[in-house]
Amino acid sequence: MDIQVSIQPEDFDIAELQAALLGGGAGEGAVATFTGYVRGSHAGQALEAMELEHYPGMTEKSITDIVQRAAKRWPVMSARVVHRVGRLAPGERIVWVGVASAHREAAFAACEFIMDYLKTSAPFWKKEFTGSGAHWVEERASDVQRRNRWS
Amino acid sequence: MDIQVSIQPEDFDIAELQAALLGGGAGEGAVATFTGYVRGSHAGQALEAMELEHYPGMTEKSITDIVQRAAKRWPVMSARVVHRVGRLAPGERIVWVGVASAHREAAFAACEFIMDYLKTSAPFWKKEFTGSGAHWVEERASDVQRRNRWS
Amino acid sequence: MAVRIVFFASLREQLACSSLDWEGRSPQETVASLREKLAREQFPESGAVLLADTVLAAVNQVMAQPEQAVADGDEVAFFPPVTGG
Amino acid sequence: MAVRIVFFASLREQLACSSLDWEGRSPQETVASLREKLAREQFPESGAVLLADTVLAAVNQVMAQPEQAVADGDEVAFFPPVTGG
Repeated sequence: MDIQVSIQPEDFDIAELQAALLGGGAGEGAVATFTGYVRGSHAGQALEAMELEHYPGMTEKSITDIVQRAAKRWPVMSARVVHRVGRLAPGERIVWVGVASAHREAAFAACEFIMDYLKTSAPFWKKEFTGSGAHWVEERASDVQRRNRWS
Repeated sequence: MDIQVSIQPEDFDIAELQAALLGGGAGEGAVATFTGYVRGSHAGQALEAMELEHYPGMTEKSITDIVQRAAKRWPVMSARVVHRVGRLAPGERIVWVGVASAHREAAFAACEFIMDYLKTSAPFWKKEFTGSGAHWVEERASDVQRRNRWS
Repeated sequence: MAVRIVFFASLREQLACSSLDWEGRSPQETVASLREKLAREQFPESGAVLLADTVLAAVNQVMAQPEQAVADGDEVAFFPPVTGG
Repeated sequence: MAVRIVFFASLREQLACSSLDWEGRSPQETVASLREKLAREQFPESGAVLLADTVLAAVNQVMAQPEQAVADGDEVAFFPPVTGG
């Protein structure tokens, strides 16, 4: 199992990330990916920017742990997670998760599992800037529900 | 809903396909994708090549129909499917499905639904070439089971 | 009635035929009746493969059940289970 | 005992503090007892936010329950529910 986790302010190249998932042995028949973007509005208000804070060290560790748990449940061949921090504008990429496996069932399930736990267990915090000021994003109850369906 | 379906012998650029999914309005917060590759072996035998046959016209129609059904079940903003035909070598891309939505739940579910129906309902046939000759790939019972869980 | 018939994949190979224009005397056919006539009349040697339980059919490029009616000018396809993706 | 304390996001803003080195007299602390002492002694004005039900804690960068023991040299973090992805 090849796991790579990167927390970075810079944007990323999804074609390059996906190519890096494949070992070259042509054993991987399936790659499932997820990309999260900054939406242009929140609760009807236009968003000017978003700021992402994280807990350096713990964030990397907790995501690696989530990916390892996914790899125990499904036959994953490799997985990569990239999550940006710092100030982001609407339309910018925030997160990318890619999972390679022999078959699509494992690739889809592991990718979704990683996203569900990342949303609820990895120490990131979003602050939104709108015309009427800045506010911290609140936890979505539906995210917690989605995570709990795996346990 | 923006739907595009392409059946082609040529390879494709996943970064370009994903960029084309996004309308520029920054309403899409989530993109789920699936890429299928030619595996290097089948039932323990090394694969030399694969040939993909399709039913021109019906294939495009049936995939468009599958995507429209997905868009009725989940709030999908855009979806693209590219499927290659002709002769492919191990490690080459066969299929790409990308779905953009406001939230990840819909993007993941629609992407998986499209793949499950594509596997069992779109008129494609795979022929594998190994050292001991050529044979047509048989339907996987697990693919039919996976499709049936949506109905 | 005139019907355009197409075959794909292993069925195309086994029947050694990609397509044919079929002329029927009866004004009424179904996918099932057409399939039986084709197997018996057009492919007396290899026709058994066309009657296998797993064979699927489409009328005018839409999946069809055995009891579906076939009309003059239709395109009727027969093929094995699909294996794309 | 000496403990490194870190705060994140809204909690960091409300307490106007990113991190502090805390020196305790008691040889035994838990996440819960540490949290109460911090709120009372270090942040007598703004400390209530630290006691909110939703506040999460980590010890040495691993999520921790209130009853978890805190040892000399540990890094203890307090933060609101996470909202990444």
